[in-house]
Amino acid sequence: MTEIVFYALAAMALGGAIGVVLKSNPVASLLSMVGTLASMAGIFVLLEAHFLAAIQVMVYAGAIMVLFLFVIMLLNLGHDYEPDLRRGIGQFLAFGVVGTIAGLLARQLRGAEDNPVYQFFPGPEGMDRLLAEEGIVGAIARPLFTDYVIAFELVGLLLLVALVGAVALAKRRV
Amino acid sequence: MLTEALVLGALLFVIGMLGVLVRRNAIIVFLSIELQLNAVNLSFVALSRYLGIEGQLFVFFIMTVAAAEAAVGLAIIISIFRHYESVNVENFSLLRW
Amino acid sequence: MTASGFAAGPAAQAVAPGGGEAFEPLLPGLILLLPLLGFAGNGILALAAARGGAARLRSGEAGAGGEPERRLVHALPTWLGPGSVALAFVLSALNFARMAGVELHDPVIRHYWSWMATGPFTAEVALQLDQLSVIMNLIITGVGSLIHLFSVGYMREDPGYARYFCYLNLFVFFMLVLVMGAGFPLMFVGWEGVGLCSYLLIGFWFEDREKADAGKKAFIVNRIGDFGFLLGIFLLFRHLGAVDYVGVFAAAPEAFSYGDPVVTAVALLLLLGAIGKSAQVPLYVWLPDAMAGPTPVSALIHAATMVTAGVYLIARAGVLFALAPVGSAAAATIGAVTALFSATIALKQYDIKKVLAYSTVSQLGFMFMAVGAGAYVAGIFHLMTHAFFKALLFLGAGAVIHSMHHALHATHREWDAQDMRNMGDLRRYLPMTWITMGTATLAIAGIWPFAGFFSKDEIIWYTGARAEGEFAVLYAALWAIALVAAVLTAVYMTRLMVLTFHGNQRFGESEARNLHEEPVTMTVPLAVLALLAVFGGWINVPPAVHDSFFGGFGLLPMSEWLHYWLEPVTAAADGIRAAGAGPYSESAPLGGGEVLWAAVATTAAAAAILLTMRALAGREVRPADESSPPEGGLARVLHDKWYVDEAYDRVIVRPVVGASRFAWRWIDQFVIDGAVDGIGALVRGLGWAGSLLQTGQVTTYAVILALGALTILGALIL
Amino acid sequence: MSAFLQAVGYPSWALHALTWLPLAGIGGILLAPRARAGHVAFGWSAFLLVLSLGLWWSFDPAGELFQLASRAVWIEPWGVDYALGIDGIALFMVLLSTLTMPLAILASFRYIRQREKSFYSLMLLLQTGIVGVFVSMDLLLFYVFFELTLVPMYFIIGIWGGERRVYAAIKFFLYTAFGSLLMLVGILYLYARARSFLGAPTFFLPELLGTPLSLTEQLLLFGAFGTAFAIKVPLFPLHTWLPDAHVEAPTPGSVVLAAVLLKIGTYGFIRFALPLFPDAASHSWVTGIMLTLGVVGIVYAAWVAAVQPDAKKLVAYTSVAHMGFVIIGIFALTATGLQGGLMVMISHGISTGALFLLVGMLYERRHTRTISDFGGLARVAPLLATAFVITALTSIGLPGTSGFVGEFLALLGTFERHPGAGALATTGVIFAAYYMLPMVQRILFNRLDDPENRAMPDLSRREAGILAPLVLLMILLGVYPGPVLERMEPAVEAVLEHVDDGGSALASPPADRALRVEPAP
Repeated sequence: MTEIVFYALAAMALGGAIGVVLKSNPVASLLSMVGTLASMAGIFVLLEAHFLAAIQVMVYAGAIMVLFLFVIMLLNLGHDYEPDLRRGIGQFLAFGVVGTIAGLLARQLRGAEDNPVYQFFPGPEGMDRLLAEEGIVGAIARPLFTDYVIAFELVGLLLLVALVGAVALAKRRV
Repeated sequence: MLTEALVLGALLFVIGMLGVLVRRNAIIVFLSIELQLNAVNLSFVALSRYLGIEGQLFVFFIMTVAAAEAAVGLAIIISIFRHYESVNVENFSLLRW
Repeated sequence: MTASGFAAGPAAQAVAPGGGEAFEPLLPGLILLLPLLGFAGNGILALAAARGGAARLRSGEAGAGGEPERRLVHALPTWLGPGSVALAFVLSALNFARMAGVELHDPVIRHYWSWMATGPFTAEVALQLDQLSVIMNLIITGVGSLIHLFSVGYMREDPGYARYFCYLNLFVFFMLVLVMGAGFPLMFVGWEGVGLCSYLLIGFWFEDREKADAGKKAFIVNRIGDFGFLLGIFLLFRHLGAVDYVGVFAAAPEAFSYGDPVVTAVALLLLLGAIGKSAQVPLYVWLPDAMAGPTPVSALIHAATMVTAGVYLIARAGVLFALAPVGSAAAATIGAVTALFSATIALKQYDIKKVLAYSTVSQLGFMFMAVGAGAYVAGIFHLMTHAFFKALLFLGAGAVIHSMHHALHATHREWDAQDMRNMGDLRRYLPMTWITMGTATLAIAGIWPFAGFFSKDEIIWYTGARAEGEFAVLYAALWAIALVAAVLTAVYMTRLMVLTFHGNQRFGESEARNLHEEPVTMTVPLAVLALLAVFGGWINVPPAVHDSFFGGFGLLPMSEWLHYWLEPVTAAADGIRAAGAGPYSESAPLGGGEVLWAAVATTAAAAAILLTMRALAGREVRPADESSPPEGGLARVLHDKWYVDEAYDRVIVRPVVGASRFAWRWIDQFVIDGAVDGIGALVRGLGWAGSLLQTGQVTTYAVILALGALTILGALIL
Repeated sequence: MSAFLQAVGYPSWALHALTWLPLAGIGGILLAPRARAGHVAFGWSAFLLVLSLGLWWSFDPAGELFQLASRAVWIEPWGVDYALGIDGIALFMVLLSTLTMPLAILASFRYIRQREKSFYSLMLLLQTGIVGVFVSMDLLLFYVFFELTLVPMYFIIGIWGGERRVYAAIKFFLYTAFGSLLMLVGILYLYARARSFLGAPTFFLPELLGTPLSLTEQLLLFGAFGTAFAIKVPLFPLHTWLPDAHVEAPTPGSVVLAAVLLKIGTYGFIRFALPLFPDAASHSWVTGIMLTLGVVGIVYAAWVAAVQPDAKKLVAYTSVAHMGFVIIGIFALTATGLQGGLMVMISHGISTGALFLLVGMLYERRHTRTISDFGGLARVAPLLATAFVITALTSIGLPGTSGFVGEFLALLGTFERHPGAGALATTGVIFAAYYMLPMVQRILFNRLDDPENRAMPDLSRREAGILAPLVLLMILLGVYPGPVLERMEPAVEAVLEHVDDGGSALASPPADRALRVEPAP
């Protein structure tokens, strides 16, 4: 059952991703992207990462994509239907490189579960136990606010800086 | 399911990379980068099943950075658009000296 | 020279054998110090005067002006310059008297301080007092004082009066260092020092480009000789480990066998130095040009003292030259060639100083012949007599030039005051000069009983006496050359006298009215030198000559004094020479004894004088601007000095300058800098090639990034 | 005197003070008003000169090889020490630097008319670098100071220089940096070898001396060090940065460059390249190459100098010739030659420094350095002419001046072991006259026909004050060089002893008997 759901979601994600790349209308691309993100949220659920799945939907598919949409509309690019795919040798090169990388990755990833390195880590059982003990949110929140609190604060600062930066950059010169 | 998830992540990543390489619309290029980030997120989450909760934490951080990046990047695109009336990356060649 | 520096080393206490009283030098350092003080004093005055002159020049006052200052700047040097040298002469004379009073075999050495001491090498600042250096001292300070005195009159009007005495005193100082220094390095100090003074004094009127050029030429040509001198010192040190006279002369006979190639090399190198300083073929070219300096300078430096330093060097290093028969023969050959060669040039010169200059070169050639033949005493003897009569000739010429210059200046005639074609019949106006110069002419021509007769005769005799054993043919040929050169001497000197003082008067009456005999400061030195030119030769007369007609059959107060006096210095060299080359022969190459050949030489010279007077007597000479150089043939070649200067210019000067330009333009700027800049250009080119990848298109960068990722992945995975 | 110095503890702080106090002067310059910056800099450097004179008395010619030494840990894990000390060689290099600096600063009052504060600050920074180079006993410390001298000089040429200053500055920088990077590689290699040999990391020179190295290693390392130093010297054919740098640099820059910076190269040979790689240094190839280059440099540079139209460039080329004498003196590997080389270094510092000052003074008066623009100056500027002639004569090595002592000993020492090279080098004596006298004649003598030259003022009091000590030193060192030679001798002997028994030095690590240092107090 899980497998079927996973493959369905994976197919949706891949389809969305291909749409992102191939749709000539930016809005269509963007909507494909939303689809991909949503499918991935589903896969996150399958991978027992419920919190991230929720965040994925809310922050990514919700906030960030809406931001993109706003920009596309702001710049009035929605009617730009002319295909802007790169042609010629660049495209050929791009497909070649990308294909090769994909092939290499796929070859490398065969039988990842059997890697003996996992015996040193908690593993799915350990993770299940952790989630049971701490709760879905708690499992993430505890290390976030203890071990990684400085990184957390810095990321907050980064967001603030990005906010200010975005305003400064996008503001019309008065 | 780890292998499948990782393969999916890899595929999404290369598709994103393809987008970066073949699209001219700066916003789509940007979107493709977001796709690549998500592909990496997927790998992290998949591996965190085996390697511990830190993988998910990392995804959390990546998301925040992605959000910040999206904000700043889109702002840049807006100001470039104001200057060039275009978001076609082939028109931007200021990096050439 | 600090008080502690005066502490005499152990070698200083030379005790005469047999418990006789020791020679105690009297303040030898002061002999040097006096001219040095004169130099310093005059130098300060000269700078003050020059600054005053410069200030006037800047403010545009072309005139002399500033009389009071001028007088002060004049009065002090007048006393300071000649005074310091005269005092040095007095001290030298006192030392001479002291030395004459005792029997002294080993040189007395006064150590002052260690000059250079590194590792095995030491060069001391030490003065050596022996018979040779004392007699040289007397000549230098004696003739020097007279010439200083003469200069007071000669240079009185010159704005650079104090500067002149400053240089002249410095010259005397360095000349004394040259002869009194106790080792080759110190001699080299004096050697180059006098070269410097010569340079400064030749170019004394430095605003005249030709004069400045002449000074430069003298310095550079001298430096070629100095190069040899330096290498000689190096070679000595390399093989003997010593460079002071005592050490070298003690070690040389042990270290070197007779004719050893090393000692031959040393002798030849030192000879090169001597050739440069004493203006011998092929480095004589600077001396005629050096006549650009004030005439008293020519008298002191370029006739009496500095140019004889080469002879002094060979006499001083007699031990080394005696050990190296090839070196000696080379010295004699060069001397003979020079003597004849420059005598021929002197035959056709019209500049009175040029004639004297070539004559000096020729006489120096005689001295080289003497020391080359191993007759060191004869060389020094001729050095001394030559100092007397040649200084006299130059000073006389100076008086003539000075008078002519004033006369021509007064009448505003643009004539050369030194060209003999513009003179004639001057004896009516300058009788004192005429008489004294005539004396000197007889002396240099070798007419009995003047000084030159004895000294030149001795040289010819000893050269001929070497015509047995080693290099017999060579010495015989040199002997013949010497005889010819001696006759030529008489010819060109007579020509000079006739053109200058006799014959038709070429200048006009208005000049004649402005011609007068020189002041007493100039005539007194002439008179004193004339006396010396007459009797100076009587101090070294070989017994055979002494007892013949030429010595008044033993009645005249003549002696072989100089020979005995210098014997302690030359004994070692004489011994080596005698042991290696055998004793002097008893007869000349064509047979006959010393007296016979003395008679032949003086008769030939007298005949040459008479014939030359006869030949020139009836000839009408035109002034310089109305005459042209000889049409061609030998006369033209002699007039143009065998084209040696031109040849040197073609063969040496221009190639060196051309090579320098080539080195700069091509090697330095093109090859080396080209390579350096080329590397720079190469790097820049590579950068340009790299910049082609930089399209400015983000996508391109992304592709490159992807390729990079692919490479790394591939490397990791495969 | 030495008792007094002892009482104030001079030996323990002198070298540190001389190295670092120049930096304190920078503070003073920055605080002073712009117009006074030069005076502050001069006062400070003059004070440092007075301070450095104490070295003369506190250095005991008969004492230890390295004196006033101290050693402290700087970077512990890498074994880098802050180790200072001077021997008889470094002593004079330090004194030469501290003497040159105030004179150079004094000579810049009229020349430097913009950004004075930066200029004088850079000069003092340069002084720190130079003194540091000469007193360092730690290889890495030396390297740091070596590079430190580069930066201020680069800016001095590049900012206050003539028309082609940028080209000259970059050329100077790249040439030197190329060499010093090679040297850095050499240092690190040597360090690695010493570390594995001693079992502890160290850059301390006396400890590195015993490192066993194969002949090939020594030759390669000598090549690395030697290239760096040869560029600095500069040795033919690596000399072409020098004329450009000199011509473009402002007068004080040229003076410091000629008087001191070039000495770093030859000092480096003596201090590091020779003792560290004795077998390479005494290898017949190396001595052959170095002697050849030295001799070629002497003759070649003299020839090139003779045809220069620009007085400053002429003087620059004479530097190459003079440094050729130093090189042959060093690589003759005789005590006489080495001491002669050192004397040439000192004498060249004084005389060439003075020549650059004089050319600078001429430039300030006429705004040209072309020789043919001058003529007859001896009449309007007798003091200048006198100083010029004495300096020129020192430069061509007239006996009685310091130039002669150096050249004579260097040539003698060379001739002792290599007569051929010595004889060829001696021709430099002739060619020196060939380049110097025409210049003297064309500037000072000949007719004074240019009205601008006619109006030229003689030396001012300041200028006379700059030149007087130099001229006095030229004569003094020429007549009585004994005290200098005597202080150098032990150091020179130690270097040579070390080179001579390069083989046995391998067997007696790490403390070498020749180059031994008191432990840090």
